[in-house]
Amino acid sequence: MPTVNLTYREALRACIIEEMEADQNVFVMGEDIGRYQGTFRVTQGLFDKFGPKRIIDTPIVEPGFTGIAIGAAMTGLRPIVEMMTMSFSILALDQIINHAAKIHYMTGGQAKVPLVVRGPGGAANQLSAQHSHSMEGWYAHTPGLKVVAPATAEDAYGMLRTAIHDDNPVIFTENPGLYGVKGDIELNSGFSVPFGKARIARQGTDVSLIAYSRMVSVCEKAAEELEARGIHCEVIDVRSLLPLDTETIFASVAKTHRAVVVYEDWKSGSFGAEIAARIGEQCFDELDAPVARVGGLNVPMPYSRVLELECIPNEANVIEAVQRLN
Amino acid sequence: MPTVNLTYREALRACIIEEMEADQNVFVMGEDIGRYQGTFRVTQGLFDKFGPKRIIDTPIVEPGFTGIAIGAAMTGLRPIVEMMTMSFSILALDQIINHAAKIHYMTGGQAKVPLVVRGPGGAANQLSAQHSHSMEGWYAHTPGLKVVAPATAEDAYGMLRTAIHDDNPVIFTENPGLYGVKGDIELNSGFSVPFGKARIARQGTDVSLIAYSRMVSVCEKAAEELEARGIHCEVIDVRSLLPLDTETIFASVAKTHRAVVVYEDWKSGSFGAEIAARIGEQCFDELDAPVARVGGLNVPMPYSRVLELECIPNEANVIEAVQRLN
Amino acid sequence: MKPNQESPADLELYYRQMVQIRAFENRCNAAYRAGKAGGYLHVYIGMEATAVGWINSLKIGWDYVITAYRDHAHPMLMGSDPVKLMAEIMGRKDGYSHGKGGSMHLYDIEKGFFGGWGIVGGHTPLGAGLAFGSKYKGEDRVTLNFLGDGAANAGVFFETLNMAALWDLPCIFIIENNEFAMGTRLEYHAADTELAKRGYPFGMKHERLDGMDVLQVRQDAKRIVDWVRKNQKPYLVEVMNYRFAGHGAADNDRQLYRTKEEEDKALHRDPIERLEHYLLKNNVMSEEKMEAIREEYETWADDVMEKADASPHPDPSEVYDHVYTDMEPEKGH
Amino acid sequence: MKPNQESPADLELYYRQMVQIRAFENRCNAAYRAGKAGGYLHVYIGMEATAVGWINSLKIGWDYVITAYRDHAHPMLMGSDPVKLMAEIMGRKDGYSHGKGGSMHLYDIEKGFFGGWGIVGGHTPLGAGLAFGSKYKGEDRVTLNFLGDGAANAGVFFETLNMAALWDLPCIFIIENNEFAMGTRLEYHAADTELAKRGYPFGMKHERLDGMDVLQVRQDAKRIVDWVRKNQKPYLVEVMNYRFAGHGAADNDRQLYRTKEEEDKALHRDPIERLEHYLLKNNVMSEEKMEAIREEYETWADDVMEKADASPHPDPSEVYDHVYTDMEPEKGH
Ligand SMILES: Cc1ncc(C[n+]2csc(CCOP(=O)(O)OP(=O)(O)O)c2C)c(N)n1
Ligand SMILES: Cc1ncc(C[n+]2csc(CCOP(=O)(O)OP(=O)(O)O)c2C)c(N)n1
Ligand SMILES: [Mg+2]
Ligand SMILES: [Mg+2]
Repeated sequence: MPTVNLTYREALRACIIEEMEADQNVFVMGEDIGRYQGTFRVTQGLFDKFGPKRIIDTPIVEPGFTGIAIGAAMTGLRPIVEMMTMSFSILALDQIINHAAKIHYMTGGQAKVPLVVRGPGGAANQLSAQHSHSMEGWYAHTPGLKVVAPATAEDAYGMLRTAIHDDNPVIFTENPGLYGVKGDIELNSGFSVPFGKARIARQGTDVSLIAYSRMVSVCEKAAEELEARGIHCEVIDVRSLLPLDTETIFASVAKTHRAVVVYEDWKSGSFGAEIAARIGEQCFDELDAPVARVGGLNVPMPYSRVLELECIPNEANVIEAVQRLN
Repeated sequence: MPTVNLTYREALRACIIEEMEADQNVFVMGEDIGRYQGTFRVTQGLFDKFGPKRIIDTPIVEPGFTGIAIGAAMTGLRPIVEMMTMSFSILALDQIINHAAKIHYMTGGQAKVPLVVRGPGGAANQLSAQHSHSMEGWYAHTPGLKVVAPATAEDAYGMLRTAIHDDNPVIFTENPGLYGVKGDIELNSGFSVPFGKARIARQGTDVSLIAYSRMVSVCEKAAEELEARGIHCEVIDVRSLLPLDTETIFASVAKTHRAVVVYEDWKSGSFGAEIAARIGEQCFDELDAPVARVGGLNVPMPYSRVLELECIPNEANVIEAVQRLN
Repeated sequence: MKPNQESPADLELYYRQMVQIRAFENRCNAAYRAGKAGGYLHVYIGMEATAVGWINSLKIGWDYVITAYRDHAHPMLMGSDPVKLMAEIMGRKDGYSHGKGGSMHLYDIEKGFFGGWGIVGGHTPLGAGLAFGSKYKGEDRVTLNFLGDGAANAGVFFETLNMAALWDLPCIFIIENNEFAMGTRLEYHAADTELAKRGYPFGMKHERLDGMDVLQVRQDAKRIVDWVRKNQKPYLVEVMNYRFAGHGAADNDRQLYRTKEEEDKALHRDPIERLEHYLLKNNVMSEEKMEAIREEYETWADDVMEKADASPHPDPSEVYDHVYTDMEPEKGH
Repeated sequence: MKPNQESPADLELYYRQMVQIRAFENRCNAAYRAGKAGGYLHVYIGMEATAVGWINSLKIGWDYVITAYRDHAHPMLMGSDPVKLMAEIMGRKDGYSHGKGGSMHLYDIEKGFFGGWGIVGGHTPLGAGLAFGSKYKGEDRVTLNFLGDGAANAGVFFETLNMAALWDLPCIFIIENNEFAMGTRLEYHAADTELAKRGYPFGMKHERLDGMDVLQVRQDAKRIVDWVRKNQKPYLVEVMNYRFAGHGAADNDRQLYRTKEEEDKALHRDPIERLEHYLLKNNVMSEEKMEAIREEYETWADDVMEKADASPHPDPSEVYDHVYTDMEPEKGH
């Protein structure tokens, strides 16, 4: 198998192609994903390759087409729904949370919903208040869903495969800032990354930085700077929020005795609070300092780049939080 | 002013009537609230009293009528939107979270949205998976909203007034199990309860039970039993989730050195995690035990009463959690 | 009534089915009053002819049916086990969902009955999705997508109509116009009360049809089901019936939204009585035979109820089953 | 073009407004390319006649207007300060929202311009709510509720139409059918491409109208605005125009969804050129005068841009302002 260096975007695309070739029941639907090649170009070339039956341009009706995908999934198809941005999935929450997530339960196991809902989540560049949501915390709050947020091209490739093979609805969130990130991918290898396993992105002994999606690289950069100052950070890439690999997280905290949870979502009430609360509960005797959190500012995302940059956590914020603990 | 003993339901109704009489701009809209007198009878008699102009029966279209209410609020009206159950507000999240909550910000302060969205939130009695949501955690995650969850008839009366007078969108959640709870209300007194102030429902020294809405009474009952066993619980009724009165919470924990956060919402990823995380962060040196949480089971709400009762936290669960801390 | 194009056996079948549904629904209400069923429970009394006419036009075991929470009659007509249905309505272990669904959430996926949904309008795209699935696979199934007059205002329903028409989905949208959405009368919730018109902006074939004369319903249904199967395109029908009972078993306040006189007038349209008149007048069945059938189903319904009631409540430990197909959720309070 | 019922002054006004909008929009694109504006930015080039015709039929300062993210032209026609608009588009302190809104979220509430919204279809109930507000207060305002052809599929739009008709809200829904929803051509997103039909199921008056001939637009708009003001009922119109530019400033791939030939053909419908022909042919204005006006607005637009660019970026501390009217949010990362 050839190993190729692909961007996160290309890795996603490669996985979709392989899975569509392997299984006729896999198809993709979403806004402008076909003829227009996808707003973020993840689906580029797919329309030409697979045609309008399997690459379906939809009207701009997130509730409606998500519902159709759910119904189709109940008949055994394996839809991949692209949300042009995850922000728009807020329109489809009734379908995703009130329907997809509960169907297996409400039917007492009779029906399955092998559905993937994927798309860019979080802020891009000055997209303002209505287009910059981090939705993963809401999804990760919902039993019946699985929720993942890969930080690397390898994981994008390997976790999307797992998502497509999963018989449960999976929310797959991709930070727009990650699409250009590169990684080595072994194509056609069937490589997959299981859900519920965190990744130790960097080993360290002094403090655990716990993050997912784009914030992993922010933590890695912060860790590098802190290394120079003699603080050895361990970086945990959570990557799967639901199920959550608390084992790896707790083991890291047991080693470092300090934890900072980092996420782009609004700081208050996010899933990062859940991670912090669990560490607080389960690692109480291990902790040498309070579990810190670094999150997005609790404001609607402003348009101005100056203000937007204020909102999104960066290396400096992480470094500051670590230093406050020491 | 006469003090009368009213149910939570009647207290809400009394407040609505007084505010509608005081201000022509206040009106109520929702499903079956007028001619049918409201599914939970909060609006009983209002249609006869105020007529179809101000008590508006809507079609079953939560996104649409919530949006209309938001638009009306921008023109200076003060709509009270009843959600037949808060579960259905999931359909209107785009309107509430993506629009109402952000309008003041996106307009740079030009527009205001004096809107109240109220209704029963949480499980009632065997309403199954799609009708039993606790939505307050999602709302309390959203900057631009205020979110309250009164536990007593007095607070229902006093906080609804504050909500109606507020120039920001307020989510006002009423657990269906509370509608029959009684309290002494001084009518026409203008009595109001400010947001952002927790209430110490019971004084204690050994452990802080922190709850809101119906779980406050569950904690009170647990506290009584624990008292008999020599454990003195302090019960904090959070009542306002956003803004959150951390001062009162932290002061209590500083006194008791132990905390249990109790809520009906799914345990994982709820706003209870936020409260726990903040206590963990801010009261680190005060804590003699990990911050515990008691929440709803992480499953879609089942129909069977046997299973449903498994899901909803009760006194025994709280007592058990307290005992684990000691 | 329409001249008979149906065999005596078919006529008897429709009669039996309607009587059976009514008996079953009466037992559901009784179970609710007895505290053996809880939550929200909605019966189909007065509306029997609609489901009977439509579902008898399907290839059972092949075609798909989906509806909202008023969902007891449909699976029964598709061959679901009434005891398992009643057990589910009572929240028991032997129910189709092992007590997790209840009255509003009945499913018999094997038979093609896809529920059983609580969010008004929310299931309508799911139904189109079923049709999408069968079309994608090249099967000639037809999907019946039932919804109420109140649901016909829901945004997602219109979105669904547009896509069903755009993509030629073999789905029949059946708006059961029973004149009420809970306590709200049709004219207070729909700007134009002729709901069939909602197919028009999407170039979808649409008709307003009768829903009380089972023979007429059957004839219309057959024609339309056959058309949709053959043409693999959607269709919208508005079927006029009436909800004889309250909205749900807990609705004891019908006088808030309609008068006794109105109800009495509607009762004259009773689809069962109507078929009885026809059967009598045309010498298809005697008064005695009908009486016997009615009694047969009364006994039957008692029996169903008894058997369902014999099913145990689920074990508390089952609460975690079926959250996922392959793992358990985070446990505990 | 329609025979002239407009005074020369009015004709000049429309011409000036269209030229002004175009000049402004070209500067927006330039600002975007220069990195002075970011995010999503959508210009109104080619569609000018629609807003000019409709907004000139309003009582400015009294009536309400709301639209989606393609929102630069509307406030300009309502008398908003172009420098403040451009400053907002550049995310500056002196913008209408002090840099918090940007191109997609312009508002001038004082003038009656209510934005400026990013969720496709999401603002349509808000617009009906404005009409609800004015009607509730007994005012005779009219609300113009602009939306795109793509937005006309959104469920919430249909819900809104139903309620607007049910409650007689004085709201005009203006579907600007520019044949594309981003990269998706009309016929791939709408089952029936005659979008005016969407008023039909609600008994709402509805028409398909021209959106390129400003005089025709003005005449239709006047008639309909007057009707709605007088009758205090809703109206739906589909206005046919064309999006000359890409969907947004970042859309450089028009060839993915339409051919050069198609575009060229559409350019022949340019509403500005069309009015120029008319003005010339009817001796209302000379070529030289028009040239002078165009140059005047080029200079004007440069000046607007320069002034806006002189406005400072907001101070980072402002990030917490305007989350609430009366308190600050929880601060810090
Ligand atoms: C989104 C949503 N809003 C409100 C409700 C509460 N509710 C349940 S049934 C119903 C009336 C529906 O009427 P209709 O669609 O005509 O169906 P019918 O009951 O007449 O069969 C309402 C308001 C709900 N279940 N879902
Ligand atoms: C709910 C939602 N889904 C998707 C988008 C992304 N999006 C922005 S504009 C647009 C196309 C809208 O087309 P149309 O309504 O015709 O308006 P036009 O751009 O032509 O003016 C899309 C898909 C969005 N903003 N909101
Ligand atoms: Mg009905
Ligand atoms: Mg368009």
